[in-house]
Amino acid sequence: MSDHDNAHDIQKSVKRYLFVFYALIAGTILTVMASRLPIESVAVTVAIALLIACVKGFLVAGYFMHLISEKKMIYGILIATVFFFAGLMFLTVWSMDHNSLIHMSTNVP
Amino acid sequence: MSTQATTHAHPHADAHASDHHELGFLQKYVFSTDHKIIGIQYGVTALLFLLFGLGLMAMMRWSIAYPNQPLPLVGSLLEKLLGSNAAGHGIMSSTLYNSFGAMHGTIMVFLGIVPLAFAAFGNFVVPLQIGAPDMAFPRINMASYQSYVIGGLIMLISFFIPGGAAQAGWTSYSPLATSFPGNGQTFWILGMVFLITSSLLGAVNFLATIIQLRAPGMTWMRLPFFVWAQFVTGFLLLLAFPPLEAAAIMQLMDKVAHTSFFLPTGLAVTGAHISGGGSPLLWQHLFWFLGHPEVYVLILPAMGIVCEILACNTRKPIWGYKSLVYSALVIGFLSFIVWAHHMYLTGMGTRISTFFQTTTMIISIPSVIILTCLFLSLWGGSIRFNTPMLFALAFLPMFGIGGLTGLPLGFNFSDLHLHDTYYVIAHFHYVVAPGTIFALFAGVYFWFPKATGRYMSEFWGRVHFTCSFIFMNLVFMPMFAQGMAGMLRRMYDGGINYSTANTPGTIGGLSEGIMHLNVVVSTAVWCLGLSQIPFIINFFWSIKHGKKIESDNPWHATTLDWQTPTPPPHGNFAKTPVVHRGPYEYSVPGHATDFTPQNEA
Amino acid sequence: MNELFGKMLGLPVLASEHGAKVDQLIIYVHYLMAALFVGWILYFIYVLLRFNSKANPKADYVGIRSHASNYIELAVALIEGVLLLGFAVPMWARAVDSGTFPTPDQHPVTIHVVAQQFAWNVFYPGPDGVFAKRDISLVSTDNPWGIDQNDPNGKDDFAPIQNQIHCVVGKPVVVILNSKDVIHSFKVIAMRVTQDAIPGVTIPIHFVPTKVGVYQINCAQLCGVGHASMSGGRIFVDTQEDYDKWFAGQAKAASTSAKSFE
Amino acid sequence: MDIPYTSTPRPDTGLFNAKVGIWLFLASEVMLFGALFSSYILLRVGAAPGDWPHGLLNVWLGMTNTIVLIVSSITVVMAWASLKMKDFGRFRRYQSVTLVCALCFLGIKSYEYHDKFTHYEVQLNDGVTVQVKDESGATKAVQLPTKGVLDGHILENDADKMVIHGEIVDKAAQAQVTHAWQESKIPEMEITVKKADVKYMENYGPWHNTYTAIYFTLTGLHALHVIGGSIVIFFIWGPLAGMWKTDPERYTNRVEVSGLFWHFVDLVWIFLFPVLYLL
Ligand code: HEA
Ligand code: HEA
Ligand code: CUA
Ligand SMILES: [Cu+2]
Repeated sequence: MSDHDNAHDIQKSVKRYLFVFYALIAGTILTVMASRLPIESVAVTVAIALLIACVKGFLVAGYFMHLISEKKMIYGILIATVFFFAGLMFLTVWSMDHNSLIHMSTNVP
Repeated sequence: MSTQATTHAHPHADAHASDHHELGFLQKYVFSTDHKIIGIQYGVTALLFLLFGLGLMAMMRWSIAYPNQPLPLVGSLLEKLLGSNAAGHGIMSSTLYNSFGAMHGTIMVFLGIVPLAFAAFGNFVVPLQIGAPDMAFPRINMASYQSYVIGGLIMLISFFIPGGAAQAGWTSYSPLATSFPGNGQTFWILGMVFLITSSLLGAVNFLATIIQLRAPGMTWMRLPFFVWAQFVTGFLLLLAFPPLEAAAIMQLMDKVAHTSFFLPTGLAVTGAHISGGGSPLLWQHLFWFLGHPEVYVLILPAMGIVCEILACNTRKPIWGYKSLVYSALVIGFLSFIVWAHHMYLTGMGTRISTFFQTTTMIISIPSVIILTCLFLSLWGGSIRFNTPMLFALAFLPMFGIGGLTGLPLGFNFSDLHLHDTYYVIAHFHYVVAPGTIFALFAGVYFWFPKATGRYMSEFWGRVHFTCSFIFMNLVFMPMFAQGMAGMLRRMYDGGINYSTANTPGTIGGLSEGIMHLNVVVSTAVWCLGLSQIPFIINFFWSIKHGKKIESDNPWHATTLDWQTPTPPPHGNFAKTPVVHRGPYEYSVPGHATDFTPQNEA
Repeated sequence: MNELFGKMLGLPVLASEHGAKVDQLIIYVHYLMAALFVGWILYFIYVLLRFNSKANPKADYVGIRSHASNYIELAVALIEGVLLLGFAVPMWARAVDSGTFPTPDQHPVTIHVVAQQFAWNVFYPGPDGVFAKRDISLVSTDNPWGIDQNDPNGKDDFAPIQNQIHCVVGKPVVVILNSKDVIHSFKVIAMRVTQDAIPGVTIPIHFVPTKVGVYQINCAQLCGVGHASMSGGRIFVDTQEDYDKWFAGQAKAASTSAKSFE
Repeated sequence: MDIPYTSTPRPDTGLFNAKVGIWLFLASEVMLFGALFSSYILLRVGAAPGDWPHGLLNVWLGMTNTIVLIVSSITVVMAWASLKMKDFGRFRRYQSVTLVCALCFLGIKSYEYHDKFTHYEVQLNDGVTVQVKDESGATKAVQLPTKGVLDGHILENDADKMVIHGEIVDKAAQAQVTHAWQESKIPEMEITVKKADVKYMENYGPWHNTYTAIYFTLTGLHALHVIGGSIVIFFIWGPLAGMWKTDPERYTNRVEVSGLFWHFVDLVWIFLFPVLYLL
């Protein structure tokens, strides 16, 4: 990567990598702890777990994979991918939701 | 570096490549990493698979026209090869028909058209058209071809295993797909995994090549439309195939590890104890998430080829180049969110089906625009009717008919009547057979001189075109009538059980006329098969004996693929070409010739 | 004119209320298709004649100058929009939405149909109009349908009938559909009814037959070796009188067999 | 003509070829795991209450594996940074840690698989009593609740009886459990049953229910990626090392590209861990 070319820059990013590393370990412990909290709502439990996972994912993708300072072309590819992934997930889940199917208002035995 | 004036630098025009150092046969043809050789390997293999797919259909059509009667010529051979359960007394059983049907679909789509349209033409033409020395990753390119061959072999072997090949249609709907005792479906899935891998490797390679290896001056808006079509196709393959791969893995687990991904609770079909809890509809969603982008994979390269040939043979620029490009992009984008129009009758309520109907109608608009641009490009041209052009011209109304008949299928309420009838069969065959296959024939006739240094015979080309055109329409036009009357697909006996003759006193049977069309169509299919003989002979004969081309640019075309020596050597261009203008500068006022190559300074 | 065009398209006999709407949509879409087809084919032939290299040896760099095509494209888009929002969507909503099912005062004939390889099993609730409970966990070789033998509502249910549906002309039929093995599709061409029968999913559909007669039930989804011969299903659309007679006969048979159980 | 931009970036995109290639490949991988992830959601939403087990897997093992993968990820970037600073020796040391981590991950994963294949759910005939030996060593007869099953590992398996180390689970009560934290920690006991009393028994293989099905599929596919990734890293680390002398820039690019793949594999696990072990 052109912006990492000189040794000084690399030295600086190494510090950042180590910081990210500690954050990831902390995130892992945090997830496990959060899952022990007696939270009633399933939605909240899932949201917390996924939120932490997303933060960790962002750290890995952003810093270890240098996405933070990547080129436009790569962003383009990934945005398209995320869009189609979202389409696949939401449309499938929506289509298979009971309310989206043909059904009678009066319950049939 | 305009080379169209130089005469043939290489006297042995029939040799495929003119490397500077001699390579052994294996290295040159089997383990080649040269994009042109790989393109030709792909092309010949895919043509053979197309022929095989046609052969399967020729046999199936016998069963449709004359159910439960021994097949002539091949009946006893089938019995010997596949056993008397499948073809006792040379009669095609329902099981065998279902296997052949599933494999016809699979082979045509995944082993015939995609490898020919995307991989073969893409490999041969794209690097030449963008002025690149090769693909970005030559060795991955080779791996892609090898993976394709392995996938194809697995599919072929599956015919001979106990129980025969997969029988659940090319769509392989669960629970049916996993309910058969034999291993046909397992082979199908394994074969698909290799084919998917091949396509993914190919897609990565094409996209990287187009993004990275464009010659200096070859900006995005100077790319020939064919390259754009391949670019969009590459994205479709890259992002739509993995969900099918995921689904295939899950179906494989259902089949061999007795999981229940696609099997609901309380199913009374498989012998083994299953836990249940899965959903058959999940398979359909994942399949069609690939399935719909896939159909555009089948058509976009064809549109690209037609566009190149039209521009060259009308001797004028394509009308609305930008609209073409944007339409292709929009098609690519939208094709990921229309898939459930194949599932209208799975019990969809109004909201969901409205969403998918709307996207389906929206996606038909860019197709209309593309076809309009191509039609309007003819206006003011000086049209040359050579064989490639005849096929390319025929593509337009044929795709038009196929596309138009997609509309009544796209509305759920009319699909209600037409779903799973021969109307659907006719719809998509019009797009893929007289549509895509004609475009591919056009491409073969068009680029053959670049690959071999010789023309294919014009006379036999015309014979091939005329017969193919007539019989294609005789095959698929009657199917609209059959479908409208309610004749269903995937019936080995052509629907004889539903004919009025066999259902006396019942309303809604198929009339004698409709049943008789089966014989008409089948006869036309056999004639269509015979019409390919001139092509096959012409193809192989012309490699050695065809008329030699007069220059490296025999059609007087503008794109870079024609500005190389013939056949292009390893590395393609002696010197990196520099591009100065758009792709279709024909009949530029004031220019000495009626074409101005992209790299002319 | 619509009727004539429908005949030309080859639409088969029609025998249900909502079917007329299906045909109407098919006919309208085909008008659009026919217009585009004829228009473009005429243009195509004209262009090939006028601009072939003999007639026009020098091509024109610019080509067509008119922008009529933009309007044609816009018109196609608009017509598609009208067909979609004006016809397809409301028609579908009226045919399948939960609010559209017949109410009890319309005296619908309500039946369960369970598809299997390769037949249709038809369940009638008997005179009380209530089905016996069915549960997958009760399925066994003696009880292939998992009917709850202790449910009093089931005492008068008819024994499952294979391949025969009886209903009354002019009265709504509600078919509650599912499948016990693989996916089938319940299709009655003359009624313009098609619905996949999917294991694990229960889907209700409804229609009103308009003509007395015996109608063919098709299986429209590949369901295995016997798919082509899964053609035994019939719908008997009876007059009220005939239906009542048939119903009474079945009810009597059900009650005698119920007694013999006790 | 040679293929351009194999190691230097193309001016207008700013990228060298392999970088574009690997990101395209990762995009397709996102769709692959994305489809499986969507299937997970659908199966989970569609599961009948009680059919979706909570706390079936050992969280500590899962957490250890997460940390192992994170460590391997940091060593991969550090290895690449070392090359950038022209320190080949340090690169090699870091990558060997990566490879050890990969092996460690696979080892733990195989242990977990083995554990599930030997973990049984045993349904008994109605109203059966079993002999239970608790921690103090005392044995008593216990009658199973109506929807009770035995759940655990088989210690002894004789012709007429077997001993299971595990617990008695009340299925009816389990259907109420919607969170991992609600799973009560019953002490494991030694339970002796007569073979004749066993109605049906099945281990927790992929066939057991849709949860184990998706668990094995997702983690199996992920493990294949770990294996593939470590083979590539090993190849660059060992057999390809000579390239550092001949074409250091290209070598560094290869390390970067293989690293991108490795981080992606780590990223997938970051999502798999909570989804499969904790929720
Ligand atoms: C290359 C392949 C291809 C293409 C391009 C298309 C294009 C379209 N398809 Fe098709 N389709 C298939 C291949 C294809 N399809 C296959 C293989 C199946 C069946 C799979 C199976 O079940 O096995 C299928 C099935 C299928 C269905 C499901 C039917 C069913 O099972 O019930 C539907 C429903 O919406 C549909 C709709 C459409 C639409 C709206 C388009 C639109 O994109 C079309 C847009 C084009 C136009 C509108 C044409 C415009 C033309 C003009 C304006 C000029 C006309 C001029 C002249 C004729 C001279 N298709
Ligand atoms: C790209 C896809 C494609 C193509 C090109 C074709 C081509 C043809 N198809 Fe097929 N078809 C499908 C995809 C395709 N089909 C699919 C997906 C199904 C559904 C399967 C299912 O139900 O699951 C189907 C089903 C299907 C049916 C319905 C079967 C049923 O429902 O029971 C029928 C019936 O007639 C049929 C006929 C034909 C015919 C006559 C051709 C002809 O057009 C064939 C023409 C072929 C050629 C003209 C070959 C050209 C090649 C050469 C001449 C080789 C030359 C070789 C060298 C030079 C080396 N097809
Ligand atoms: Cu049942 Cu087809
Ligand atoms: Cu589609």
